[in-house]
Amino acid sequence: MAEPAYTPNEIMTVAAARLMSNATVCFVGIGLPSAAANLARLTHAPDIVLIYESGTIGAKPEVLPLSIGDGELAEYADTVVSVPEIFRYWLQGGRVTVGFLGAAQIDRFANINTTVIGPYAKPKTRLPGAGGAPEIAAAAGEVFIVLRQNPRAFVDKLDFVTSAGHLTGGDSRAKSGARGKGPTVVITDLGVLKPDPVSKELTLVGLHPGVTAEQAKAATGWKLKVAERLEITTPPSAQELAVLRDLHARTAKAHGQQVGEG
Amino acid sequence: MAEPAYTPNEIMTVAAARLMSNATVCFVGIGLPSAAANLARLTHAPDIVLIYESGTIGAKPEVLPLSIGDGELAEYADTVVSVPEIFRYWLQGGRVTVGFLGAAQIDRFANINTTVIGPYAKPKTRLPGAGGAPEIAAAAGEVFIVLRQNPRAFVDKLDFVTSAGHLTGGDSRAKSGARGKGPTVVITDLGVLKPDPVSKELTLVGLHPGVTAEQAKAATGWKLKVAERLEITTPPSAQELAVLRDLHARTAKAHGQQVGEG
Amino acid sequence: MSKIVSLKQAIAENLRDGDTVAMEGFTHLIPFAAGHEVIRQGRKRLTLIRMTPDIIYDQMIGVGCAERLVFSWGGNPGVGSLHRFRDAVERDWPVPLAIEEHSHADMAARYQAGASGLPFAVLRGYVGSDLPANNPRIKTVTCPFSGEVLAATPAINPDLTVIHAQKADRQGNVLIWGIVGIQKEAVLAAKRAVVTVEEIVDELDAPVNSCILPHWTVNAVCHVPGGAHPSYAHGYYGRDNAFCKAWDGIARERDGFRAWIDKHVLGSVDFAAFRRSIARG
Amino acid sequence: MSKIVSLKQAIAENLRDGDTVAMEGFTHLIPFAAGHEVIRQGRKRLTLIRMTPDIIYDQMIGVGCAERLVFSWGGNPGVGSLHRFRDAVERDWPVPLAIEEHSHADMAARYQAGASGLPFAVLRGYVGSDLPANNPRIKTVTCPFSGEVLAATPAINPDLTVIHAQKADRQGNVLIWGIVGIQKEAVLAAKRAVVTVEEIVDELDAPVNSCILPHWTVNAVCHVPGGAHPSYAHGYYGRDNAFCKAWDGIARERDGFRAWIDKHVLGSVDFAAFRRSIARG
Repeated sequence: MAEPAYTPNEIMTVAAARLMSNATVCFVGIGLPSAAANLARLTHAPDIVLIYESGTIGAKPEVLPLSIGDGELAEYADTVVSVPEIFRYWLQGGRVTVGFLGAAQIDRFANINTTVIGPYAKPKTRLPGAGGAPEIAAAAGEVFIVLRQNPRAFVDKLDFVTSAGHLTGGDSRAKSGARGKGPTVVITDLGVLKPDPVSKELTLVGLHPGVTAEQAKAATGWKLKVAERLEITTPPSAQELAVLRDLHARTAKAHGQQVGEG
Repeated sequence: MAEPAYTPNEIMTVAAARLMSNATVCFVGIGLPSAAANLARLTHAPDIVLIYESGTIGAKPEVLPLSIGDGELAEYADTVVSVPEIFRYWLQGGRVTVGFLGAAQIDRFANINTTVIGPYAKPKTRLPGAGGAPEIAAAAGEVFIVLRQNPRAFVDKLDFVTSAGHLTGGDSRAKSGARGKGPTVVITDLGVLKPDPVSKELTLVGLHPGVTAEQAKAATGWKLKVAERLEITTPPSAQELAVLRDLHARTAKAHGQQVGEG
Repeated sequence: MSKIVSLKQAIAENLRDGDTVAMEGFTHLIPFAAGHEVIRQGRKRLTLIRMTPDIIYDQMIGVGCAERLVFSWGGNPGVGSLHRFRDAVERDWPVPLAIEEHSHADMAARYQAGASGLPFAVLRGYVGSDLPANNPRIKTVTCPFSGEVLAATPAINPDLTVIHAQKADRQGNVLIWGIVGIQKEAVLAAKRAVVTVEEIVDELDAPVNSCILPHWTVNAVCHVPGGAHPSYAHGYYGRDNAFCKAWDGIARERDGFRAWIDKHVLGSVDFAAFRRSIARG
Repeated sequence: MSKIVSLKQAIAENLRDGDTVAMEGFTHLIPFAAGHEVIRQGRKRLTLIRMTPDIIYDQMIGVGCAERLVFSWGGNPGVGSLHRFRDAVERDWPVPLAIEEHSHADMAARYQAGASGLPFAVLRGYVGSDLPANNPRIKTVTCPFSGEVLAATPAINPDLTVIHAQKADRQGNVLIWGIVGIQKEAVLAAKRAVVTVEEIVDELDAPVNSCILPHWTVNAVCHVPGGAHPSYAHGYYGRDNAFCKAWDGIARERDGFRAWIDKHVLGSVDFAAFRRSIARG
């Protein structure tokens, strides 16, 4: 059977989904993380527990939510709790095994900026802000990050650290009081990065089929370290692609109309 | 019409009930306070809001609860919240206008002991303990206390201060950080005591019909101050007595059997 | 002395220039109708509080109601930036907007502290983040038992909280279900509270452990069907995603925004008239 | 690998001598069956935690399971004293019982802190009370904003929490309703959790904002109909007030108590057998 064709976004989503297991309790960010987490749920990890910061625990949306508080999330959830409870008992309480985040900017230690481009007091671009990310990054058992790789996103120095990755590297995170392991993997449209075990600097460890290490380096705003052996991502299976495209098609159809009705 | 006969307990309960209004939000202790608060609800204050520490808000029990967490309380409540919520949002949050307490022992400044008789480390009698009382006494807009008057209960010196009344009198409570006014009235089976506006020492201000100030003094373990004019409690009306006796009869009947079934 | 009054009266009686106001809703049940009424009544110098300021705050900021925004995530969910918010922050238009920025976990804890009668909230927060260095209202506190240092932030106690809910009964008891967000805490933390509802019923028929706000915790209840549009009301109507997407274009330029506000919000006597106005286009 | 196991297995696998255990229930849904299983398995040196220790803790204390009790109100509700508890505190029988005493508001806050991953709780508590002077685990903390001094107490994180609930589904998701007390917090604060339930169903049919404990928060679910007797289970059965009153007589003297435990608890293989045993008298 011929390999199915797929887009960079699709392989990024599929690769991220594969990180999830049936035992994962995932605190899901909106957008790419939500697509990947739901793809996992609809393929190999039907028992994954998806938590959204709007208070939905065990969410099983039929279509991808446009926002973190879509009615779709509440409708089929195991339970819906208040926003303070979701952050206190479930995230800070240490019940989340994976925090799944996107980012506007990321640095070599996987610190994240979602606050401002330019100086804080007089920003060039005002981004949405922290949301749940600083505490997800600190409290989840580990953090997966998914974002497209390009020099505007992968920067040498963040304008603002919204959420901690490995801070200044080495043991700086361990000493910081953050409880979780922090970012253990970054999935992009080009490949896979993981923090070096000692320095904690993000290192290219994998590439999607057809992508070169040079392309990944060129898409990175710092001098990207590359592992000696690079794993090549197994291409999306026909089933993975079919489920993902179905999900996106259902979502587009639903969001063309009103969503959230109970 | 001849005055109906009544017991000391009955006039105590009726006198306490009359302190409640339709605008009262009452945090209700079990026993005598609960009987008085429900009598108020069943007579002149149908809109009174009764809160029990088990988390029932707007409880409307058909029979008196035997415990603070009877199913009867949940069955007809406006809503039932968790125990931490009832103490945090509703009591500490300042939503309670009247805290209605009983006591094992009380002193001249209306401080309450429900912890031990004798030394704390080796008590002569171990009482049930604090329960909700210390924070009810501190946070409610004002506190009403109802208990039978005798020298074992009205003592010169408490073995243990569980819950603050007016502490050492004068402005000591105002300086303590307690937010509510503290005890504003103590209703007993003999009469009514109120704190002196300045010294805060409990002063006999009223007697139930047929009771003398000498009797009240003899029932008090300190030299009881007596107001110049003593108000005589209006005897229970036929309606008050009928409703109270009905309530007690229904309660006895229900508690002879199982209660709480939903 | 019914609590059930018109939205116009509720806002007029409960909100003054310079007040601190929280109009909460976590994607679900956002009090759009009430926000429009604030715009119509021309309130100024407000401090707006909300975890997730979105289109309605963009509108209030764009007309110059606000001098300060306290928040943790600002955007048009699933669509993009809030152009009026960014214009105010980046270019002081129409008036400068000071911002006080927290995280969601912090804002939620602050409302809880406010509802709990506590002066501050404690959380494991902001580890490694630049936010505390840019916000003097994020401090630390040391655990007297373990010695751990934790984040501490002040309670939120708005002058007024406004929320939208599904149902109230004739006494003014309010029932919310689905994604209940931070609404209960925001109401209980506030000095005054106004609730708009989809319907007013004889009996709430609420499950025993529902999210209920008893009538004595709110100052006014207003019957405003559809009052959360373009957000949604679980059990009543879905979100109007088309409007949310269209907002991006409406709000992008100052002139277009003003014209839209003048025509549809200020040109309408109430939210029902506004809904008819935007339906006409 | 079902979570649904026998109570005997659940206690054997999750409770060891010397553990800290919370068996919670606020008058409603008290885990009596589980308490009996602890007695049958002969656990010793336990630290028992509960806001409202009542008959089941009186039994566990009376047989010598406990060396320490952490609590805020101890009594037989509506009846009177706990004689075995008093005998242990006042006369060290059968073993000395150390006590650590708080208020309800404090205990609730401590469980919340435990469930929230915080090392301590803050409350406006104990103003003017002698309790802090007699409990080194009640300290103070100063608000870094207002300067107010508030009570601070350490989080509760039991080794094991045991509760009784109405329903679980076959996956082990648990639903509680009515007076939900402190049970959710006690479970979420614990290292391990065991839940006994009235029934196991295919579908919980829970309202959207119910009190649910997902299966991945509990270690074992045990089907024990009537397992809260003589307390009650809202929607299933009422409290057995006759038993609660009779307990006062059973527990008053040491010999009578021991004979009752030997005959009915130790002489029964499980709670169903115990229920038959006391029915026979």
